[in-house]
Amino acid sequence: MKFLNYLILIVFGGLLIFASTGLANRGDADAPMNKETSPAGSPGAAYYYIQNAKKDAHTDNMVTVILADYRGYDTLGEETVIYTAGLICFLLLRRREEEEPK
Amino acid sequence: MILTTNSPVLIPLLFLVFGLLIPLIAWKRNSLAWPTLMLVSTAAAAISIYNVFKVLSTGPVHYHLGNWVPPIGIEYVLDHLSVFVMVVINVVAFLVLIHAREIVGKEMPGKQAPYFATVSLMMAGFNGIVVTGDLFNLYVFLEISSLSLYGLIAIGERKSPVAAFRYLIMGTVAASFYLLGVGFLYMTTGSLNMADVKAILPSIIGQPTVLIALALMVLGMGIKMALFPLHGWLPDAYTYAPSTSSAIIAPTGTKVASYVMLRVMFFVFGVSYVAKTLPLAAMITWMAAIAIIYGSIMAIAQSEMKRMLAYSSVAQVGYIALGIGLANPFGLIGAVLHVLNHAVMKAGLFLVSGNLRFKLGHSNIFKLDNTVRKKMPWTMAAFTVGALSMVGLPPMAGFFSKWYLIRGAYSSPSWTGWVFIGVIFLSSLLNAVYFFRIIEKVYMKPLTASKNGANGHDHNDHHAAGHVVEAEVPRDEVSGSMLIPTLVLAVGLIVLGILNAFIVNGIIKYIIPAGM
Amino acid sequence: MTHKEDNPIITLVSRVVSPFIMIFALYVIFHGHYSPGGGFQGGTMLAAAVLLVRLGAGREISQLQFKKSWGMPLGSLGVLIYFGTGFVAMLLGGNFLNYEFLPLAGAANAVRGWGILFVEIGVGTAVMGILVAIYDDLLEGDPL
Amino acid sequence: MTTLEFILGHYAYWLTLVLMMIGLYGMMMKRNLVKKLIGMTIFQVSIIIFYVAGAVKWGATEPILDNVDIEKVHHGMTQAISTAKYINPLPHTLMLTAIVVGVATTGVAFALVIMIYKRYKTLDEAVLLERMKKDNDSDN
Repeated sequence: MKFLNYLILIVFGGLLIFASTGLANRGDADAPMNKETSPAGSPGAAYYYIQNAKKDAHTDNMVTVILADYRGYDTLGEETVIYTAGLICFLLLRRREEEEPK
Repeated sequence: MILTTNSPVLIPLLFLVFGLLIPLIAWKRNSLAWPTLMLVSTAAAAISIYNVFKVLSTGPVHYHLGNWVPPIGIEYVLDHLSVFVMVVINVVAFLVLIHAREIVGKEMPGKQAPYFATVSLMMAGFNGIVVTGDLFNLYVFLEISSLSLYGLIAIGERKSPVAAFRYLIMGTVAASFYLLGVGFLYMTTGSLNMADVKAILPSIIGQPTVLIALALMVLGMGIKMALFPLHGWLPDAYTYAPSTSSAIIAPTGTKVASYVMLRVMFFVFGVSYVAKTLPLAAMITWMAAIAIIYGSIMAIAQSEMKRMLAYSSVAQVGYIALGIGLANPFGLIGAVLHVLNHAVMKAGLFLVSGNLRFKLGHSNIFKLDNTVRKKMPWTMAAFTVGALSMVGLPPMAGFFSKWYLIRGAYSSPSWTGWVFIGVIFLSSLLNAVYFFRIIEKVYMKPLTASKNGANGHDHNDHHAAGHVVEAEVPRDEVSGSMLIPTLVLAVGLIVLGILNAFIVNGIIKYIIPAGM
Repeated sequence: MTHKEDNPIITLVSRVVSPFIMIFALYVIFHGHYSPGGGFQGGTMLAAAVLLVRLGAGREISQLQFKKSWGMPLGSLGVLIYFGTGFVAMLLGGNFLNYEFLPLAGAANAVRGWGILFVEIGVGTAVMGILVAIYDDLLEGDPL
Repeated sequence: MTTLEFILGHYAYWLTLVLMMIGLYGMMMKRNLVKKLIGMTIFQVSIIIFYVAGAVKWGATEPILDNVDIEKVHHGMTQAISTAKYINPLPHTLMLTAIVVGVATTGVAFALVIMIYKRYKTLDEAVLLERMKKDNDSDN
């Protein structure tokens, strides 16, 4: 059984490394995700962000602009995730009000 | 005006903001939590039905959050598939929540406010997953719903934290696999938008990275929907969770995960890639076939009704995966129709088990006896309808999704189709075995014997006092707010069965992607 | 927690340092437009400042700084600030989170910049409140 | 592209994937629940590093506009900004979200671990299963 687990791990890791050989070289400024237009003709998101973040939102830090504006809905979801975690700790661990020792 | 133009985003936002507001509103008075959530849930069900008509009349609706066009920003897409799943989960959740008031008050006194807030956040997560058109946004909402699920499960019985912990580990692995798949896909295509990725993929189709990305995303969703070798978390989680949690998770959770699998396979990677370039679809069908048989056999071995229903869920998820894996129009119709039918069936049956637990204090199959049919006639009637539908008898809804699956298997080119047809027939027989043993216990014995009711001793017909006539067993049915949703779901099964042609022609037909 | 009086240095230092950490955290939040930083990073530092007093000075004393019951409401407030920013834009006719429609004077891109600032404040508030709340709840343990 | 270039361009990905397998090993093989959690965190962090490693561009800097480019924006010449000068900001943003998700998951996981420990007085999986089984027997 233990042997089987190791085998799964090694095969799985090998598959992932095999998959990563299809990626562009790291640090390549011409990698698919850094291109101005995709093969289908749509604008490349990262290229657009770098050129237009300041113009669109009057903010130098592109990460801030993407986080709060271009992909602001993700960040709202992220806040909800951490709020959910707090609420669940409250639900599971907080004692009820009447039992609270004063 | 604001409501109609923003209708795609309204449901997730409503659930999300009331997830925040319910703890504040009900800070001092816990009894306020349920009415508030009911209000939200009613609105969500109404808006989802409105969205169906909107999509049917005008075609798919695209909504750009923050007014950024898709590859730059996030978009919400209402198409036939997403509104269908949306209306299913919202209406079923609405019915289950009507049922929830008394049973949550009994099982978790003093904790209604955080509990219902968590339910609200879970629904926000599910609706966000269904309606989003962005791969990473889907991951964020997947995590909202998963975290809420862990909490909703862990608040149950003594063993529930262990089940929830196991689910947490597996669920996190699943979400991380999905995230890694998205990462591979982003690095090769440069886009996170589903439609955009689909347009870019044909130019880079041969790469190993894309292939592994698909495999990782399907694997992740396979864990979330509890497909056979990855189903380990499901039985414990459903069994030890509170009744309301299992009743609301079972119809929505696995369905949303199978929706994501369907979406990723056919609407991001495309039919031709999935069906022809890869043996993946064939692997999913075989796993599904094993899941159907395995789940049904394990369900027979259980004595606890909730655990039996959980294993039955493993089998039913297998039907959906079978339809997805067949990758032909009839299989897809069967899978989507089964999403609806299974949601209604499982919600009804879990509500029945909740009713039994509420009145009898247990839902152990071997402790049920024929007095139950006198005590809770309507609940047991609803159970019978649900059971008949699970088995797949013709007027009920369950028959028709199996019928489409059989047609899908029949139209698959190779001999394997016949194997799947055999699997579906065999599983129907097995379903009959594990449901009819309960029906037999409850209905098939004359009611002149057993006096001890819920205390057991269902086999001592002989030496019981003998003169317990029917009138002596008091009617002990649950109250209206618990009974009506159960009955509505049961009647719904018959109505959905009769209307199946209408549903298929009206909406499911439009789901089938081009090239299938 | 039994030896909390034993070490005045730790108590004192944690109480003295905490406000300075908070000031720096506010700088991180508000300067997120121009340098690395933003709501989440600053919120984490705010929470760290509170937790430092929790750990250094003991739970009773740290209640004077930040009460246990404030965490979750503050978290709700933070997410509601975020949600409200987007929702006001939606009520005034834009799509959800389209900050251009916020009722502020100025060019469209400047208004977007203000919208980002509100959102970052909301994020910082939420993260601070909830991280402290999670810590407090974890200390309390299982009620059963 | 020579083999050496290929290896230099990919070894960081391979290292993160090895890290991922270490995390998976922790989750699958370790019997202590907290060690499982540590494995889970390693797993999540490895994915974060994977994304961030992919965002790099040689010779580029952090994605904050410098003064020269701010001047260009003021004169309306956004097209003149060289994108090769800044690393890809999108993966960094996505991973900020993923980090928060990881923190939230860890918080919930520790809440569950505390509940399990209070109820069963153990964190060892084998002992835990044994005690749960005992529970089962006393139920029936």
